Amino acid sequence: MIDVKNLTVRFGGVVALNQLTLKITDDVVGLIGPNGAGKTTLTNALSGFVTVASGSASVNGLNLIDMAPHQRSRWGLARSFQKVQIVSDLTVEDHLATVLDAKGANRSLRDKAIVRALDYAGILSVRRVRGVDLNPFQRRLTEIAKCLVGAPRVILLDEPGGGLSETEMKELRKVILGIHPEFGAQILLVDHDVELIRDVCTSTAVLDFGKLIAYGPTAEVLEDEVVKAAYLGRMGAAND
Amino acid sequence: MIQTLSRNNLIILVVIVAAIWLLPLVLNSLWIKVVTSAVIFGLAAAGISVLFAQLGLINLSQIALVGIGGWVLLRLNYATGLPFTISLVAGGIITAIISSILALPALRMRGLYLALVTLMTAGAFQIIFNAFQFPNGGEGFWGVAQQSAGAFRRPLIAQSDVSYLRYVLTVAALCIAVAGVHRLTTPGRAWAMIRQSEANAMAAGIDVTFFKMWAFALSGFMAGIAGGLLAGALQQLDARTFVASDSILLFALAIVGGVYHWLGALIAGLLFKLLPALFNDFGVSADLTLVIFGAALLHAIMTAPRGIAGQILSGFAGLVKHRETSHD
Amino acid sequence: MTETLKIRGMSIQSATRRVVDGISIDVPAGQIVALLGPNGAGKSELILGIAGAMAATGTVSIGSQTVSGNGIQGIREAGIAAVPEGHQVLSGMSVRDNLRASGPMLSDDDLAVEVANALEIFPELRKLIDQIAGSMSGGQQQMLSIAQALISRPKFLLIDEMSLGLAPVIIDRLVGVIQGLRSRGIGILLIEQFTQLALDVSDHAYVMARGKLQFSGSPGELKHDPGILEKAYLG
Amino acid sequence: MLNVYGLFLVSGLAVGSLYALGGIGLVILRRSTGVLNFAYGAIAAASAMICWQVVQWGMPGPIAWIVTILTGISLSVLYGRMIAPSLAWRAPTVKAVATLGYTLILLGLIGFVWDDSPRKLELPTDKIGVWILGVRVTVTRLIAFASSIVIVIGVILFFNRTRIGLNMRALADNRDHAALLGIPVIRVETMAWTLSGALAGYTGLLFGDLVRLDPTVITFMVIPATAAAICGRLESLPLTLVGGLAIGVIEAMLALYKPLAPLRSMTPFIVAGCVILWMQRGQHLTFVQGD
Amino acid sequence: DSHSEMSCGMNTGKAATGEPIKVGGINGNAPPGDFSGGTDAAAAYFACVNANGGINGRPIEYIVENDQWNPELAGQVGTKLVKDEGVVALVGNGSVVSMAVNAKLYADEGVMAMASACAISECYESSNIVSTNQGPLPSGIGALKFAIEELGTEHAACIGFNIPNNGGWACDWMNRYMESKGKKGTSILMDPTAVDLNSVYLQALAERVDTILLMLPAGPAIGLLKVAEEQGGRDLFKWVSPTPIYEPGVGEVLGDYWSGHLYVNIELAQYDSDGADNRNWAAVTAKYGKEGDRLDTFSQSGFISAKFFTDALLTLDPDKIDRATVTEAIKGIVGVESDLLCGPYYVGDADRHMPNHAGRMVVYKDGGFETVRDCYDIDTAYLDPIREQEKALGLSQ
Ligand SMILES: Nc1ncnc2c1ncn2[C@@H]1O[C@H](COP(=O)(O)OP(=O)(O)OP(=O)(O)O)[C@@H](O)[C@H]1O
Ligand SMILES: Nc1ncnc2c1ncn2[C@@H]1O[C@H](COP(=O)(O)OP(=O)(O)OP(=O)(O)O)[C@@H](O)[C@H]1O
Ligand SMILES: [Mg+2]
Ligand SMILES: [Mg+2]
Repeated sequence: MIDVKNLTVRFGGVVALNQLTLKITDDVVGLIGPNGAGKTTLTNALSGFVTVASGSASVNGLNLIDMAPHQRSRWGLARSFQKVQIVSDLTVEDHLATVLDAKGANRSLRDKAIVRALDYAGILSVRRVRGVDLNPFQRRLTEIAKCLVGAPRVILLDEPGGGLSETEMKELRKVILGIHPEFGAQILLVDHDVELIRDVCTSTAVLDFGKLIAYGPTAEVLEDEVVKAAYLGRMGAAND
Repeated sequence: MIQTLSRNNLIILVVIVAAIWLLPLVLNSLWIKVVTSAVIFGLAAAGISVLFAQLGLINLSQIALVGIGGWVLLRLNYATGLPFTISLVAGGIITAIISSILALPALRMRGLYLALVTLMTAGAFQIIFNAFQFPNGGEGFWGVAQQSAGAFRRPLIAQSDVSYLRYVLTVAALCIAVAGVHRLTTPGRAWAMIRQSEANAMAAGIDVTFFKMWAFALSGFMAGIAGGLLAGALQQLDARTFVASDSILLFALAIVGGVYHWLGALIAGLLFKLLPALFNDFGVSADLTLVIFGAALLHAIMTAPRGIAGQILSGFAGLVKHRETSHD
Repeated sequence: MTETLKIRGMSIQSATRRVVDGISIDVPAGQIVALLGPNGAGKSELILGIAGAMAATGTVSIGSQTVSGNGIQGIREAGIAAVPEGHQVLSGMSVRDNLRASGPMLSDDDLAVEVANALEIFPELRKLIDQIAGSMSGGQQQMLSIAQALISRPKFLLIDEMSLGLAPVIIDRLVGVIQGLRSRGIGILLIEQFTQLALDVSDHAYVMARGKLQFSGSPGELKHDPGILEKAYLG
Repeated sequence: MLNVYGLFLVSGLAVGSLYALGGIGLVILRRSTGVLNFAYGAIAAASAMICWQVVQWGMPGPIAWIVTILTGISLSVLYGRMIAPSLAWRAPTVKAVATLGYTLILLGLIGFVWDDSPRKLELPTDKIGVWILGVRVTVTRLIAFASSIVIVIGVILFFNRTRIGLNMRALADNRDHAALLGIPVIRVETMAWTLSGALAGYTGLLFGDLVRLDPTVITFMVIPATAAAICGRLESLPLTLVGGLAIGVIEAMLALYKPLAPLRSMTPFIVAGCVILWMQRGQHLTFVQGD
Repeated sequence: DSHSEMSCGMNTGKAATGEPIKVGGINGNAPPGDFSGGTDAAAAYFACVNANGGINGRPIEYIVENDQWNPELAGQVGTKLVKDEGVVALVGNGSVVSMAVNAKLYADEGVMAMASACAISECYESSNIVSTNQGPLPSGIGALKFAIEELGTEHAACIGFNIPNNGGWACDWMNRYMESKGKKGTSILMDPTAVDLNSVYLQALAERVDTILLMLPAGPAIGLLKVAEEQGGRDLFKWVSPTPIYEPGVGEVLGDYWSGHLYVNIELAQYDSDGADNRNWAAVTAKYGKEGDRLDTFSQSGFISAKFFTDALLTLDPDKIDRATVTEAIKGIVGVESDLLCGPYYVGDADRHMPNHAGRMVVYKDGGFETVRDCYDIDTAYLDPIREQEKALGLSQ
């Protein structure tokens, strides 16, 4: 359970998150909102990449705000980035190994964990391929697989669907849908692809100007007039 | 691919071991001294490579760290009766600690800024060395007296220049091997991740501060050992050996040699010390050496990012492959 | 303006392979042309190649005038503007400077008019006018990147991944904008992640895979028979 | 006693304006092309030596000064046109390191052409002096001081008010993207290197006159000048100016405090170190490469 | 006619063709100073000797190395000459660093160095090195002696390089000398790589001294004078200097401002003095020197070292010239004289050597130098052991 209370983040004069209070209990939760609403800022605040001005955030009862980013990760908070982060000269399996290194995972179980995550993400065949030689979709999946090793408790995904074609999107959907049953982690998913959100998230939160403007079961939220006006526009309606 | 590479490594290792025994036999006194220096600075260059190749960090203060290692060794030599090798390791460790402390302000920095911080460090140490000089057996903390240097102890097994060269080759090979092991294990992976993006590394649970300091410590350790070895080779040190511009030069040569393989560091050391000595011996002006270094650096940066070592190794790999296919 | 942007036999070689392999396409003035294809098809490379930002063989011409070979700047001056993939902006400069730097070929007065127009299209940017572009959110950067291309009064606009990172309501607005450009006689080459959207607005569609052109035809054809697309993707 | 402080203040400002001048040259090129040019000092040194040579050949002063500036421009543009473009896509650090190569080449060539005999460069303004707070200050020093301020103001106006300045900043920020926006890369870059080269020539002339006509010294003045540039975060010209002046004054004042006097020349590095520490306070982490 | 005045070794006029005798020389020529005058002149003299019958028919093969002020390089070239080339002696050495680095090597290998441009303590406090020049210590003290007696100096600042056993050593003894005279001395040691001489000048101002002693190589010394000129500092201090600034070209660089205000202690006779040895030096370097050779005090010094060396070799059986015999012959030099020197030159078998400690004082005037005091000796405790030796060798009363 992710519990955010009165969270405020400022960048100079910009208030990116404004006294945000949000309790996330479902297994797969969507986070949407107009550009600049503060979605990335919220994931950054949870994972420790921005300085929080005030408020608190806890996951499964553990107060996160005072922990260093790497400690949060070791505890089990995994995340992906809006802009894919793949190291050119590390192989796919090395990417996963770093996570296990940091968690001090048992050596004998390491290979098994890596194979399991790669197999699940469907990229086992490229396990020894270096970062440079991966195509964009494989990079995406590597990043997701990286979130899956080492027994994650919470996974934050920031626009994993950005730039993917529709067929790839289908595959990604399957991958995300299976994460909770397979790995048991809670997922917070940020994306602008409303179809993806609709298909995988049981509930969805909507941010605008750093404030929560709607939160509830996904279907209801996507019908909300305020959300339609601020975020979905005609297109969201047309897709109904 | 991996097999050819490791086979190359093996072949080169054999060459090096042979060098340890053969070189001192074929060189005359001058070249023994020169090669000793070259290997020592090659070791220092290997420290630069660790930071640059693994973390993408530019260290323009390596020569200053070499000076610190040398200072500690001289100080211990005059103040205690410790055997050379123990003083040497102590110098390495103290330099490693100082290096990682110096890294502290640099931890939130990368790229150009870090390069500049280290350049400022080099500038500051140049002045400190000049103001306080190197210990020569005097009293007090700085251990400097207006007198000729006191008695210096080399390792018992390496009293002569010839056996000292063997000692240096062995120590350098050991240190470089330690760095090589780092590259292939946990720290190597962590460094690669940090190099790409610190945020990403933290998100993977990597303690960025710790691993950066570790890299600085390792690089500093190699510099410190190099400094101790240099003190042992010359039996005294002079502030003019540790000027900031030489730190810049050594960095440049490390790039020219190639930072992705230890062979590159060795080449850097040879370029730094052997080439000028050769030119000096042929009566070529030292100024032209600089021109050649500069042109080599530009050439390496523009066309051979893996340096001379990279070119040699790929040529070598090509050769091995060629032979394999023609034998089949 | 009835000229057509013609790309003939364009190829781009990467270190290891041909990422764009002999592509010939037309973008007529006053039309939106969709370019579809799976990941890694070479679409982005093709756009950079047309814009002169990447070494490519083949010719680019507008009407009867060949513009390839004039260098990136010559191509831009001929009226071809590109929005590259992935939120490209001048990340260390303010939004205002980003906008002002986007019309080097315009006079001061024209530039002021175009900057005002761009802010009309993206009023979101007006509030952010003094913010450093690199610190904006992904979607905000994408708006800026598109605004930059619009400012230079292009005759042909190449947009890579138009909707990348943008909220649906903005995409809506953009669709209106490019339709407006079309009606003013501007030719648009559109790469778009949402196939449906691309096919809805375009007058012609190309499909690319593994560097080669796999299909050229009306968008309606693709809409009615998604099998064409799938087949093209699989090769 | 006040008199003594005044003396050191004036003298410190005079030296500080030289650090500032060097730092300003570095910052200008960096802001207009994105290159931190370590060869700036070597270009200045070569220009100063050429100036000496031309005077030696019996040419009148003004011709020598023009040749000096032209030397600075040619050496700078030579690098800017021949070498810099092929490194345009590399990381800023790689670009900076490459200029070290150029530094070595220039330094070597200078040493090859001119041996190390004592030399002196003189300007007519050296002979005219005014007394300020008990120090005789030559007009040359006043020129150095005033020109550093004028250059800062002029360049700020140039960068912020003119389209060319805007184009230069855009290029320095992201060359690829700027090119895509239609900015005439070659033309603008050449102008930036020309501007910087002219400044290097000018700085070399002043350094040769005011500090020492020694190529090595002028070449490596780039190190303390970098300290001034750091004070301006390699970005801000006014802060670079202030930094340079502050370093000069502190360094001069330390001469009055005996225990630290021998370590006086560490001032640039200590000040730069402190500025860096202060700048990064509260800063969290660094993101992706090239940011 | 210069030829008639020229005299080299055996003066036979026939080239020597026998087996060459290897002799080494190390100079330091790089920033911050060029100390190659000594080896240049020695090379010219040896060339002249070889053209005049050599050493009883055997030519001298003179091998010169430049240590570039680099201690490592100094060690390397020292080893090369002494071990690899097997030179019988070193002559004309002018280097600040190589003496410190190689003193032990020379002693261990039993080879003598007859230096000509020394500047550090090791050069004067080693068994196997003897230098013809005085170095900063006697020359600086000589300058101060003059300053106290003629210029009324009460408090002098010694500005020197902080190079091991160079600036600190000389300035220390300078201070002791001032104290012994009831005056005050202050050392201002600067980093040899320091860019800005202005702050050094300021330090002297802050110390409120009345006299500045420029214990520096010519280049930096001139730089400092320029700073002083700029700030109108000529009349705030008395300006004295040891030898290095005494250079032929210095007038062009210093200009009129300093005329009559800069006093220099010179260790050897003036360039244009008309003693036989000095004229011989001028003739030999003109004929056998190379273009670009430095013709400074150190050149005179190198010349006279080479001459003394040659004369010592000529006493040996040409078939028995090896390192041991040469070392013995050099140590056997006692009481030879020259118009270039104020006193007798000697080597002897001792732990330290400083045969030359009496100098002359000149003043910079109208672009040249004028003698203001001829040969005078100095009194400093540093010379106590030296005077003992001289007494033992019967050279002084
Ligand atoms: N470092 C920063 N400095 C200044 N402003 C910032 C910074 N980072 C973010 N902002 C501002 O904070 C607001 C929230 O940004 P955030 O990245 O969280 O948006 P987002 O919801 O993720 O948007 P998008 O959907 O476009 O990615 C935006 O207005 C952005 O411009
Ligand atoms: N810097 C690079 N180095 C090596 N290969 C690259 C590089 N950039 C792109 N590629 C490869 O070139 C091919 C074409 O890429 P391109 O980006 O044009 O594809 P695309 O059709 O635009 O795909 P996407 O939908 O991901 O944008 C891909 O296989 C890609 O992996
Ligand atoms: Mg975002
Ligand atoms: Mg693409």
